[in-house]
Amino acid sequence: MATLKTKSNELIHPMEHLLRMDRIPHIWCPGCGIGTAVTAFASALEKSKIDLDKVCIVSGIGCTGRVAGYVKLDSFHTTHGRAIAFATGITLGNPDLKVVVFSGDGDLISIGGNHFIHAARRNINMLVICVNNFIYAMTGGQVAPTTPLSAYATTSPFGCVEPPFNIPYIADSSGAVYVARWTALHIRRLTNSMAEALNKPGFSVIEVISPCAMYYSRINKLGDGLDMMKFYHDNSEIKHGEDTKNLDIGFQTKITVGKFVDRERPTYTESYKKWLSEIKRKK
Amino acid sequence: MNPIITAFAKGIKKSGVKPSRISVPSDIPFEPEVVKHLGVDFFHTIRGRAIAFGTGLKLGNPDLIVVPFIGDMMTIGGNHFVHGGRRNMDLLIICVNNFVYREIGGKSAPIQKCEKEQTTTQKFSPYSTFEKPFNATHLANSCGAVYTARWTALHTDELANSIAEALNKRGFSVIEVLLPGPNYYTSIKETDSNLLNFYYKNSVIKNGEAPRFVTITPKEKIIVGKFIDKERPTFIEQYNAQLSKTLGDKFTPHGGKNG
Amino acid sequence: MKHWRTPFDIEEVKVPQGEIHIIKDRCKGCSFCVEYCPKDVLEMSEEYNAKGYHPPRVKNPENCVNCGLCEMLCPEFAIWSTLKEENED
Amino acid sequence: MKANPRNVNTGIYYIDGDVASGQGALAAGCRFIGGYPITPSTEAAEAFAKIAPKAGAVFIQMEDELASIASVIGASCAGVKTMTITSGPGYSLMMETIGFGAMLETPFVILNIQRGGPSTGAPTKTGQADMMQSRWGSHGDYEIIAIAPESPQELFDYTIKAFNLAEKYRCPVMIMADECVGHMTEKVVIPKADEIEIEPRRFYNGPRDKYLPFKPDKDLVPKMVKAGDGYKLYITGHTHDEKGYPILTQNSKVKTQKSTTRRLVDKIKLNADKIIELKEENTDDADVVVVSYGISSRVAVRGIEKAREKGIKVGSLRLVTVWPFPDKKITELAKKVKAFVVPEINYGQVVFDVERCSHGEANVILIPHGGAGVHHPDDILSAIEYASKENKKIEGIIEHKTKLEKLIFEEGYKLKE
Amino acid sequence: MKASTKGILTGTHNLSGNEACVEGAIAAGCRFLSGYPIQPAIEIMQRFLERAPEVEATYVQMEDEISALAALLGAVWTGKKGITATSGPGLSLMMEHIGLGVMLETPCVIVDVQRVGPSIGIPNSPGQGDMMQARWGSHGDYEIIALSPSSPQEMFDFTIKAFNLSERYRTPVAIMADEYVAHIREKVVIPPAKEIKIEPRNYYKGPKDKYLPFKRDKNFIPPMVDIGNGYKFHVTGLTHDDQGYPIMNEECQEYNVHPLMWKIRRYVDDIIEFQETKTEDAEVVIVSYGAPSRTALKAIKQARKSGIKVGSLKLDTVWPFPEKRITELAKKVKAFVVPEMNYGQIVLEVERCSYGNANVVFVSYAEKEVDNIDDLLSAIKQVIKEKEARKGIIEYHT
Amino acid sequence: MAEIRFAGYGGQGIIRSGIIVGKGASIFDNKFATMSQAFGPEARGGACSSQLVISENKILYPYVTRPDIFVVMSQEAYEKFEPELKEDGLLLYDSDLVKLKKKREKIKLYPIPATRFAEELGNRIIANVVMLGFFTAVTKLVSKEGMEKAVADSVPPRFKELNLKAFNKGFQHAQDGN
Repeated sequence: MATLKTKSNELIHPMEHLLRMDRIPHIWCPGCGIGTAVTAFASALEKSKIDLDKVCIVSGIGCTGRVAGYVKLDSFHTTHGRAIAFATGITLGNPDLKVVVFSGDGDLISIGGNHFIHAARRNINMLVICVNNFIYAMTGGQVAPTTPLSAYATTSPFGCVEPPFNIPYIADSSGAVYVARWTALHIRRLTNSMAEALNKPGFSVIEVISPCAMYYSRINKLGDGLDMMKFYHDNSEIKHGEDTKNLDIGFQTKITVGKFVDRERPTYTESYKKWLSEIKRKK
Repeated sequence: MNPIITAFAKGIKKSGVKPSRISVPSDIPFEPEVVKHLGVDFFHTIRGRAIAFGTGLKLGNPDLIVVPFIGDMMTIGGNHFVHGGRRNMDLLIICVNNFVYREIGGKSAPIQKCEKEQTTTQKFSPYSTFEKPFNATHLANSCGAVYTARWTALHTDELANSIAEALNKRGFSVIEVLLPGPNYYTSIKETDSNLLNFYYKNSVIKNGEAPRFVTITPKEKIIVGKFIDKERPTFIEQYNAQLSKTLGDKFTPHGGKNG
Repeated sequence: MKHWRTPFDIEEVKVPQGEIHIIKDRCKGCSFCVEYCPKDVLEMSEEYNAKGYHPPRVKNPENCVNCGLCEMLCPEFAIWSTLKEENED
Repeated sequence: MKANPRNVNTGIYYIDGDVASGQGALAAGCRFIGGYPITPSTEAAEAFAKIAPKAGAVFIQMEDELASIASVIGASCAGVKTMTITSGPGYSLMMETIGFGAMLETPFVILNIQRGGPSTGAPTKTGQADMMQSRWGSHGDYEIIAIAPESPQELFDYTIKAFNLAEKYRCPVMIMADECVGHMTEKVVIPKADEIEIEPRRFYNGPRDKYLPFKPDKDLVPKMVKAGDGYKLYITGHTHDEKGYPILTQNSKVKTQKSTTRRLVDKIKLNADKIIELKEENTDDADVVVVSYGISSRVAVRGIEKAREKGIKVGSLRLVTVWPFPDKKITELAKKVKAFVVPEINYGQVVFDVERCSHGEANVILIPHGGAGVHHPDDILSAIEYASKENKKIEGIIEHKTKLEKLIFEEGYKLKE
Repeated sequence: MKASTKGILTGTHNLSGNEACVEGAIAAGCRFLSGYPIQPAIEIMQRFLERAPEVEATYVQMEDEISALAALLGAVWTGKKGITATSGPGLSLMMEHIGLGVMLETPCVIVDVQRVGPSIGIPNSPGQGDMMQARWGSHGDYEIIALSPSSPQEMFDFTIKAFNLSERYRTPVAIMADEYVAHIREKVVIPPAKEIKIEPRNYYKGPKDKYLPFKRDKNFIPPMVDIGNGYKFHVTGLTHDDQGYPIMNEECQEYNVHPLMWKIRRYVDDIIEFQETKTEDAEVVIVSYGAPSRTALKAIKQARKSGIKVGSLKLDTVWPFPEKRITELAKKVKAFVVPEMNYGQIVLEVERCSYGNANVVFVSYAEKEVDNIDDLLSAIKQVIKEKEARKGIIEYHT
Repeated sequence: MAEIRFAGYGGQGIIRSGIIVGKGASIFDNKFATMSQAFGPEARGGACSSQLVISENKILYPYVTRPDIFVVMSQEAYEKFEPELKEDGLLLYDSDLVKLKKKREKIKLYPIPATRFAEELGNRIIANVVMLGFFTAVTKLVSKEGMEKAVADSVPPRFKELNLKAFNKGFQHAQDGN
């Protein structure tokens, strides 16, 4: 798939036309999986054959929140937790656009949890890519709503006491039409999922389990990024169509990955249009 | 609201809980006289924050039994709802559902005129007619609630029983109460009180039904009953257990032995 | 090249030959590419790059089959492979 | 009342301001912190999370800032001392609930480690641009108390003071530190528990049926009870009467506005003299007075010293409590001095109040700074020099052009990271 | 640019302030509303939804005010003009995104129908307690434009004006109405479309790859583009350079934030509008905005009858504050009387700008009906007797 | 008064270095020391730094503008911060990780292969402590005893010995080589 382009004899990475190379190197730590998720997203953009002018990407705050700054699309780096709300405005303002929300677990599920469930309920047309690294990494390793029970974090210095969210389950129960989960190691499947979801109307959620080598693994003594990747390699299990209620992630337990939900429901825009025309017809 | 308060009073009596232990943070205003009558402490909080406020109450004084009344159907406070469930915060949520979401069709005007003086919480809602409502039970279950039930406001006895049961239950419990609001069943041209009666008649009790299947749609009967009743350590129990494990003697359990 | 079974078409299918490109100074030394290269093409080098990390280097160039896994896994957009035969032809 | 020894980790530490504040909160008797991570305040929450369980206090990381502040007010109603920790964006989210807390007259403390704004701004860099927000950020009329510390040691000391003021006046108290102070590591001395003075909560102890939750004492502050003590509390964020009952009709509005909303303003305004803490130096014979707060007052000293070396009579007035604003003091000084120099790490906030209170009698010179850094002493020196030379009365704030401004907008400096 | 005729209800109507606001928005070309219902601003959402099918506008009720403003900002970047309506508690929740709107320099209009505060306060009673909040409520430094209408007709006019200002200066504009103005019904004249001036969006016209989202043009305002046209631009709420890339240092903070203030401050004379009545010979000037300015006009008549020379300065634009005019007037008049439905907010600004040259009297309307002129008159009568200049705000207690 | 800047890349313990020296100076040597640091992503991805002011009197201005001493452990940081160094300043650097570019005449150079030493001792994470030992010997700003106490006080007990070993390795290197 890779073709080498040379310009004044410089080596050019095949993804460069999709990235803001003037901002590389990015801020992510060594061994972090977000870069891998971005690579997968870039390949998915190509694979989906979607018009790149009509895709825009919105991020919130946090490590993953910086993704918008590295992808060469119309890109928005918004406030903490409000990426989905901001994206809702974009997709309603111009329904021809495909909006991708690329953000982290803390941003989307903790502070932005309300927007997440409501956008899913409304079935707003957007693709949400949630990179889950089990922790708030940008601020230095605080407990997140995805931190597994008894795992350590700086604000749970004696072990996490709150059970984590099962993101696919909550997405499913709120009404998302496409729900999948992969680890940062399942790059090809992740790419395929992203490409598929890019072409699917409605609220799609893809959870990407990513190693956080700097905080999560360090605080919990899980080694470096590579060790976490190895753990995912050995402990993930692909189960397509699994009931989302069985997808809890514990501390260093098996991780079920796969595509869990793929259904059809009218999107908000469709319903709105239908409603508008109905009112007009009556008048 | 009155039938719900009556059921609440009955529930308190039945549960044997001392009313003075109960605190009610709510985003629906109660009549002050009602509060005196119930014998509970009442906090009329701002929109959507009743559960968060209740979390503080409970952690500030773990002896309290905190019963947030939420009327906003998890709109503005949806986040606190799901996170409360995840933590399994020891709260009993009375979720007053007055059907502010409606399916398309039927009505000529999409929204109800606001002519009477109303407060924000006595909900008028121009919720547009094209949005799908939450299945609150399913959502509550997916985020970890240990007890969920749904009744119409006319199922007074069942509701009171549920409340009594839930008051004695530890963990995040959700009781959804259906109360007539703007016309949901658009084909029925009834006044509010008759509508309540209609809900009652049009409901079917199915205890233990899987939460996924209890969505309320205009075409089918409303499923009511107790859907979930499971055990899971509450936030404070989990907190005490985990910290005793890692800190040992240095740690005094929060709220004493009983949590 | 080891196989867990011998492919029946091993004689007919020509294994592609890839060439690895590395931008050393982008690397942060996570070693994903080295670990997950199915053909054991790469290894970590002793040298430090400008950032102070050890970048990978090509150990067995002839083993590369241009599968592209290193490119996909690299979080830093620092490594990729191209098809070698094309250049030769 | 003295502090509980169980809460005081007496000793000498080399810690940053955030951590010192966490220690201060515990020493002050704080029993509950609801927080949400935000740079640059996180370390305070982390510190508290680490030390709290051993002293029987709870830290909970809520789902967002809206929830943190709501839970803090809830816990305060349950009878414990509480605090939340945040920075600019989180502070903005808390605005609605801060008004709620002011309305309920619940004591609580907010630690705001200010960063570069607006919006996401420069999270890891310093700023002082939330000062006006702390005073005016929520809708409606209310008054708060705000303290601006300048060193980690002060963050410890003034966190305790903040709790004391909150309990005494039953109002939100803001500690308006900034990133520079919060992230600055210095020696912090935590004294023995019996050297720390703690203000206990004003609990009601009269007959139960006579209790009125919003009936004020002489100093305009009402007494509290705990939830769960059988008082059948009725507490609402609506405008309410002394019983706490909501008022929704026009007729009774007039009376209750007077007895509650006006009291929310007056209980601080009329007690201002007791609340305000100032640090004055050499103002007696000064021509120019530097009015500053927080880290600015610390960096200003270098400029002031340089100006003194040049023979300029310059004094300094440091606002330890920024709100309530020391109107009287400024008006008094304005009559004596030629000019005020106000260095702020923003483009003019507290300077407006200095201007207002000087009633045209002294010139007011603002040294603005956008944040992400602190003032250069040379800017302060040159502003003082200008102030001492200018003999004309000039109406309006004189914005002193800083080196940085000249560098960027006049000398065509190219931005680079 | 003239307004498009589509959807403009030219003619004379009897409308409430809230309804007039929606008509103004539609006339100004607004086609997007996101909001969350709150008293007393609900009718704005209602009316907009009713009118939406006709003008093919998009309406969405979000889950809270936070997301309402976030969605609005998003929609504006797709090329729509947008509005949101709220009241005090909602405005408090919007604070963070007002900051984002300022930082992204996104034009939008926020209507705040003020009620009695703080907190829930009294939802259906007028107040003006959010004035300082509008200026200072979000963290960090920024300047904002706020207009304050005093009648349904002004609600209509000012809404159009608000859209024009927001497009011209690329900034959020607040309309600080109050419950009184929002709910009274009065005659509203809607002119024909060709008489309505509309400020078009300042679009970028250069080559696609040269676009810098925050590069200021000769008027100091950066031109915009819409999403989906292949510009592949990046914007962020972090401190950024012209390209929209974050740079976090002192220099960039100065480069980025200082102009956010300048772009308003350098145009204050163009932005600020006020209405003066009989100030030429006045000894006392009533400075007011919103509903109390109606009372002020009544009071002038009464006072003049009893021989006191009273004038009125009604602030159409409250922020930026008309400092110059107040300073000028302060030198001529004996005193300012400031009636407000709060416990003293804009009066602080009046005090500031009068530099001790005129006494400043505050009359709080927080505790009385808006149309009560007695207190205003008695304040005027008392201050006219005042012999010397007094420092600080005077409040006469009756 | 001395202004010091420590710089390197994220994960090298640059900030901890600042804290340890500050602790040594202010708590064990009873001087005044104010440490501030670069936070957030920039502290991880790219060049990160901490700044320390040590003085006999109360420190007012907390930031370093023109450091007297510059301790650097990565190329990127060297290039970013080197120009700030005072004309006659001290430059302490990891000789494996930093390649000097142009030489300024009056600057005194102190190279040490700290990372290599640390790797030899078993963990590259203690490179900063090796550097601190070297720093103590070269600058004599803080007493050796004070620094040793500060190092011991700042690491988990089980790593105390290793860290002190590293510290002495660096200290010794200065004594041997320079």
